[in-house]
Amino acid sequence: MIDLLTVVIILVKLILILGVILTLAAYLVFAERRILGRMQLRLGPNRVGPFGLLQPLADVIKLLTKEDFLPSQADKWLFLLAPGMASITAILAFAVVPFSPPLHLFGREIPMVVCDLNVGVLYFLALSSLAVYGVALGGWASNSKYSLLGGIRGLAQLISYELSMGLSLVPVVLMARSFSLTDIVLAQSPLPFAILNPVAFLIFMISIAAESKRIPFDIPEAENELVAGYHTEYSGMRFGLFFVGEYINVIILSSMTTVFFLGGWSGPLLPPLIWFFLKMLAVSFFFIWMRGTLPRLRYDQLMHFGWKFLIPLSLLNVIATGAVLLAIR
Amino acid sequence: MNLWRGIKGSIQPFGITFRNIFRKPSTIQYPEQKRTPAPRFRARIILTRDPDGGERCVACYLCSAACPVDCISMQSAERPDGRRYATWFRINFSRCIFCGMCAEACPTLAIQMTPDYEFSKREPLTLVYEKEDLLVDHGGKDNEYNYYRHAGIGVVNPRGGNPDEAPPVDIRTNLP
Amino acid sequence: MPTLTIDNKTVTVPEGANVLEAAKRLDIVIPHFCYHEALGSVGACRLCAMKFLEGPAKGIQMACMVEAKDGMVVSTQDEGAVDLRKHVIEWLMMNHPHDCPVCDEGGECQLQDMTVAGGHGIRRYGGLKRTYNNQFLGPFVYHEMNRCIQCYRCVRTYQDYCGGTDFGVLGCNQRIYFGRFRDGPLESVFSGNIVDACPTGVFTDKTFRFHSRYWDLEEASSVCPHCSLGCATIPGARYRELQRVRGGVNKETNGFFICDRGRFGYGYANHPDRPRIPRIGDREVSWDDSLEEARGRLADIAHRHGPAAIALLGSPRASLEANYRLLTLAHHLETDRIAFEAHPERDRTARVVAALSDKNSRSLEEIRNSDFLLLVGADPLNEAPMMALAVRQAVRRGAGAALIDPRPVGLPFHAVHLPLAAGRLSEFLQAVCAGTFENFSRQERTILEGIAERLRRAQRPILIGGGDLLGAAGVRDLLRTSEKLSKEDRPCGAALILGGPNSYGAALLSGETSDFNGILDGISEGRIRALVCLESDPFTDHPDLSRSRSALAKLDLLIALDCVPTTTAEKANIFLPVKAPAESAGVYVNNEGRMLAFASVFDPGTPIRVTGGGDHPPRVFEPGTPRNPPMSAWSVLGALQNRRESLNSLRREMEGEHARLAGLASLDPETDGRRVLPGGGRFEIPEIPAIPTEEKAFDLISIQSLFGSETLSAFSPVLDPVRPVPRFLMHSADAAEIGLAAGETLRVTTDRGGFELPVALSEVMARGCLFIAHLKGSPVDLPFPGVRFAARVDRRKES
Amino acid sequence: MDQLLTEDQLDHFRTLAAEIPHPRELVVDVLRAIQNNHGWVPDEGVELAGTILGLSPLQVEEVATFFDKIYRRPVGRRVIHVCDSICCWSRGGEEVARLLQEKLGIGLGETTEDGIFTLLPTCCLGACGEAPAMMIGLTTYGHLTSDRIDLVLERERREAP
Repeated sequence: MIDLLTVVIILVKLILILGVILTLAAYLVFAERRILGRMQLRLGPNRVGPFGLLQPLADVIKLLTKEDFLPSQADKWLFLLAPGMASITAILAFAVVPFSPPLHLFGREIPMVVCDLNVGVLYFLALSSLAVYGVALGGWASNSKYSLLGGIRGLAQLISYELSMGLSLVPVVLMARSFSLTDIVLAQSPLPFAILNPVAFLIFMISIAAESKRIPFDIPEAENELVAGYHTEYSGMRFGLFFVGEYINVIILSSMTTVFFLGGWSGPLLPPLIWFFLKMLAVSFFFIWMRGTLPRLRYDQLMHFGWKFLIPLSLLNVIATGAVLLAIR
Repeated sequence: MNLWRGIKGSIQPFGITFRNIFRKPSTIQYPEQKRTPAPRFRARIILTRDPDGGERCVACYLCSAACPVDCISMQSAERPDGRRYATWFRINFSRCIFCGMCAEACPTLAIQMTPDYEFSKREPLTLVYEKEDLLVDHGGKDNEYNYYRHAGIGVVNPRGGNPDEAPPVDIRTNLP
Repeated sequence: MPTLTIDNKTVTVPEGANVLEAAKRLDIVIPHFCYHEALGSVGACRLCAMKFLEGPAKGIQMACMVEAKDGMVVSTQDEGAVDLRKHVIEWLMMNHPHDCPVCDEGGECQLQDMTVAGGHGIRRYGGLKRTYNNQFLGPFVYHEMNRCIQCYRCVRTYQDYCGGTDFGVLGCNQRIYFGRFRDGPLESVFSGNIVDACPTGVFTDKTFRFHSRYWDLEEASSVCPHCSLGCATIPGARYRELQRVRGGVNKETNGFFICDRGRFGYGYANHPDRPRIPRIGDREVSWDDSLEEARGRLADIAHRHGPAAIALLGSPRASLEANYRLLTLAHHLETDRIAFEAHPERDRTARVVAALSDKNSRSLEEIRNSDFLLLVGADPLNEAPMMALAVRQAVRRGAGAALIDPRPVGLPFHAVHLPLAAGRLSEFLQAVCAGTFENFSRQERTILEGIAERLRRAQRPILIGGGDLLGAAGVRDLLRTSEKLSKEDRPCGAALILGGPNSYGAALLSGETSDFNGILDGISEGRIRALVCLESDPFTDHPDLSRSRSALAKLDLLIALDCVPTTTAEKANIFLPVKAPAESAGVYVNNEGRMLAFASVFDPGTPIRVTGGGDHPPRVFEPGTPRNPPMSAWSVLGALQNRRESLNSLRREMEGEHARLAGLASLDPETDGRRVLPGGGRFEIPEIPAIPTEEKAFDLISIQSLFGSETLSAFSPVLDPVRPVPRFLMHSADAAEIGLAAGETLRVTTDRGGFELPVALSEVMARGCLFIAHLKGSPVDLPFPGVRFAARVDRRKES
Repeated sequence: MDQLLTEDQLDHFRTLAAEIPHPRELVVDVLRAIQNNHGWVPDEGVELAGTILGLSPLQVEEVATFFDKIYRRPVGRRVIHVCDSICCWSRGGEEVARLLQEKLGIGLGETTEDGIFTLLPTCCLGACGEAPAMMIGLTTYGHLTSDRIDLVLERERREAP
């Protein structure tokens, strides 16, 4: 069944997605710096190019030309591998994201998703679990006490919040009656799940904030305690990969929020693709906004909140959702 | 109540940060826009002279003792007229943190800080300022003070010649 | 042992202690100026006020003037006492010139501390300040009278403690003035102590004037290297330059004070000609090259002429560690030709002392507490000044003192002086032993019997001898006499003045080895081809200079290790620069047999003053000390034996090798030191050829002078103004016989050459003697102290 | 006036100094003797006293500068010590001092131009019962009034050598 055209279309989709995602990640960095600057009554980077728009390029050049430093006592191969793990797992998750309803082009129906797996949700959960390896291995391989502490914290944090994230997705799957993301999007008309099940949405938002290891949950890097946490010993482009991975992660998590709770591409007037991106960018902005607003949690507060509040709450939510669904039928 | 406060405290800041986005940033674009520092601004250090044109510095080592980064060094010596002075005096500005402790410690008002903050160099060694680089020909912020007119050891004025001093005692006087 | 309560803390102090001392024991800081542990209390400064709540004394009292009694309850923080102290400090500051920035005391000034601690910050008195004119007090002490607060410490130090008479307190009322009758150098050789004693900046060290602040100095506990007493000192250095020395505290030796040679004789460490780079011939080389060359040439000589062709010479000026490493170098080279002193008689003397003076050896502290002191052949002010000061303290406490010495000895205390000819000192000691004075003239007998009687009656008598004049045999006689005079309940002690700071230590190591004369003979006969000199100068420190110089010229190889530019250092084929005493750590064994450790004060290297050309430090910055810095003598000698070791491991090794050095490894420079264990050995004194007596010949004796004879201080330019001029000292009756007047030039011939010097006369000295003060580095080749020879005196010459 | 001590006095003090255990006790006596002969004690006098008593000049000077009745600076032939202690002060001592200065035309510590009077303030003369008092030479004058001062000055001026 696989003809040449299908292969070409898949390749084009891959290249497009990769290009768009990477550019988006780079400019998300820039946007974050500008927005944070404005939130703190500063200007932010505005020197490179008009309005500082070439700043991401300058950053890349800087990162590429910096010395790639390998600590003498580090575990060389794991040390080199870890940054890749962090960014690649994030990119792979885009395989299941449905950007818009299938397009009809050249008489063919082209699905706007690389691969519409019928277990898309599980695939996403699996990859997000894999992402923690980058942090843990990077922290361990550096052979530095700060890195190690950062790695351990990252591991603990991600494992804890993965539970509540997964549990908050159970109602979504229950309501959509499918693991396929496309089906989930389709199930959200007319009302998105964020409105139908706000508790699950809230839990999911908190959990992905923790998953992204960003403020207020940036405990693995905690600058004022751990220097730079798991990536203390990294420099140059290897640090860049961790850095980019974080922002790709933000994008994928925003996309997933869009897909699971905000109704995906659906929306009035504008084309579905635009709606999707608008929603995704809005969630990304929320991430930046949160960083500009909230202080970092303490490690014990984080654990306490995750295990003693969030997980029981999401379990309750699962039961409640199930009960309601049962009642409706 | 606590819960409510927690929720409120978590939500309210979002409003504040969001409002800030639309306010005017307070950034000054430095090389194009410049600020006039206040006269007491703490930047490049100078060694001033007293109103009579003499070096104020008596090389008492108090500035080097007060300096938290140990960037001041000197060697004191005596002039034929009994004046204590620095044969060499060196400030390593590549170390200096411009904290102003030296100026604070200076008992003769010799070492003072100026608002001249633009003197970065590419070569760190050129930031080691010697006495000839530091010594200026004015009194800095206080033009009136002359330490030796207050210290009663007879350097500028003869012994007992300062305004608050009695003439030297004659120990063999007949007066009781 | 009264027990009292101060600030709710209880303390028990010895009987007779005052309340201030009790508070000090509790680490309660009470301001005081006039009280000094060595000087006692006079209650003059009114600053140590405390409130006495319970007990025999009541109300606010001066703590230093109240004897501690049982049941006293004292408050130092009482409002009234604090207020009184605050006012007193304000009064004291009323006439102060406020010149701390240009005052050398600034930073270590008690007045500053007390003013700040007392909370007096703002001057309220608006009247005129009293001022004084200063005096010129010589090259050592700078006078700035305006800073005075009339605590009288200087006078109590200078007049009462040190016995100086030319400095005191003048005037009365508001005009109290501390100074001299006229401008002029302070005459006492303890004058520097007023610098330490003065709590403010009236007296400051002129040699240190405007050099540094004390907080910039590197300081450490050290031991004075200038004589055999081992006084504690605290040298201070900055910018790789030794800048001052102040007195340290060692209760067993110097107490609190030191003499001016110890204080101002530090210039050798900064001597402009000090060799700091290893040399082969005249070529400056690296450490590795020089050590390689030394090892190679020693091996070569051992290979060609046998190991016995190598001789080694240690030094009483070098540390115990260095001398020990020299000894092991001898073992390493398989030679037994080693001596530890270039002067054979001093060598023998030290060995007698080290072997015989165990249980009757007395420390300076014991001398201070003695009740009768007999000085024989000792001129302490010139040979070991602190000995004189210790005796003075005993005399102040009521002890008697007598002096048997041919010289006109000046002393800072009253003593009966009998000028007995140098040759009769031993005779006198034997007579004291026997108790009969039949061989003495009637006049002498009266005095001597009086001395013997006092000696018998005294409870803690001590015999003090000068090694140079007594010689080995005389010292042995003195030790035997002290043993003989000792009774079970009343031991008679002995203290001897030796040649160098480590004479005792060097003698401990030397065992049964021969003296340096044997080595010189070997060199002259061609049996010995190489000599390793450790901090010794056989070219100028041998009694027979022509003999030593002609012999040493025959050497194939002369290796010298030193820190000063001596003649030997100049002539050495291989010269290895070593650290000066203040730069290295080590141990000296003083005249009493007390091991005294000293710590390294600073790292050697060319001072900034030199590398920067004087008025400007260099603008090049590089890690490390400029030029190859000198190494410790022991580590250089270790390197010659291919050893790399730490000072501690070396000391442990020495402890294992020499039973008498027990406790060496745990010796701390901060403590009072530790006596070496008794040896119980005997030392046979070889027969010393008697000096041929000639009719009409004078007994010419070379003696020490305080600022001229000792090697290290001879290289201290600061002392140049006070060095004596070379001259003969002669009895005025002898001079009258040959028709000579004071100041005229006398020509003297001996079998070791002639001297032509002006003559000074005295009436309180032995007849038939001629004394000549040794002056190191003088153009005249004056013989080394302790040398005696027959001198034929020519008729007087034109002056 | 030129000779500090006569030969007799020299002999006397030398013998005395040799006899007693602490010749330092004699410092004041020797200085007084010098002062009687010379009017005041010059530096040479201090040195002479030191030589006689076996002391350093400084040790003599310590005593000489301490006592205000030993003059280390030239004085007139008659030295007026006017009491400024409390009893005399309460009975008009200040006024007496002022009158003396006025009448002699000199300040405290100064000597009249004719070299007769030197006016010095002094602490208690032990004549509190006759306050206000002054002393000239070894004579104490009490109950001073302006007229009495004139009288005393006139007599002293006449008798001054």
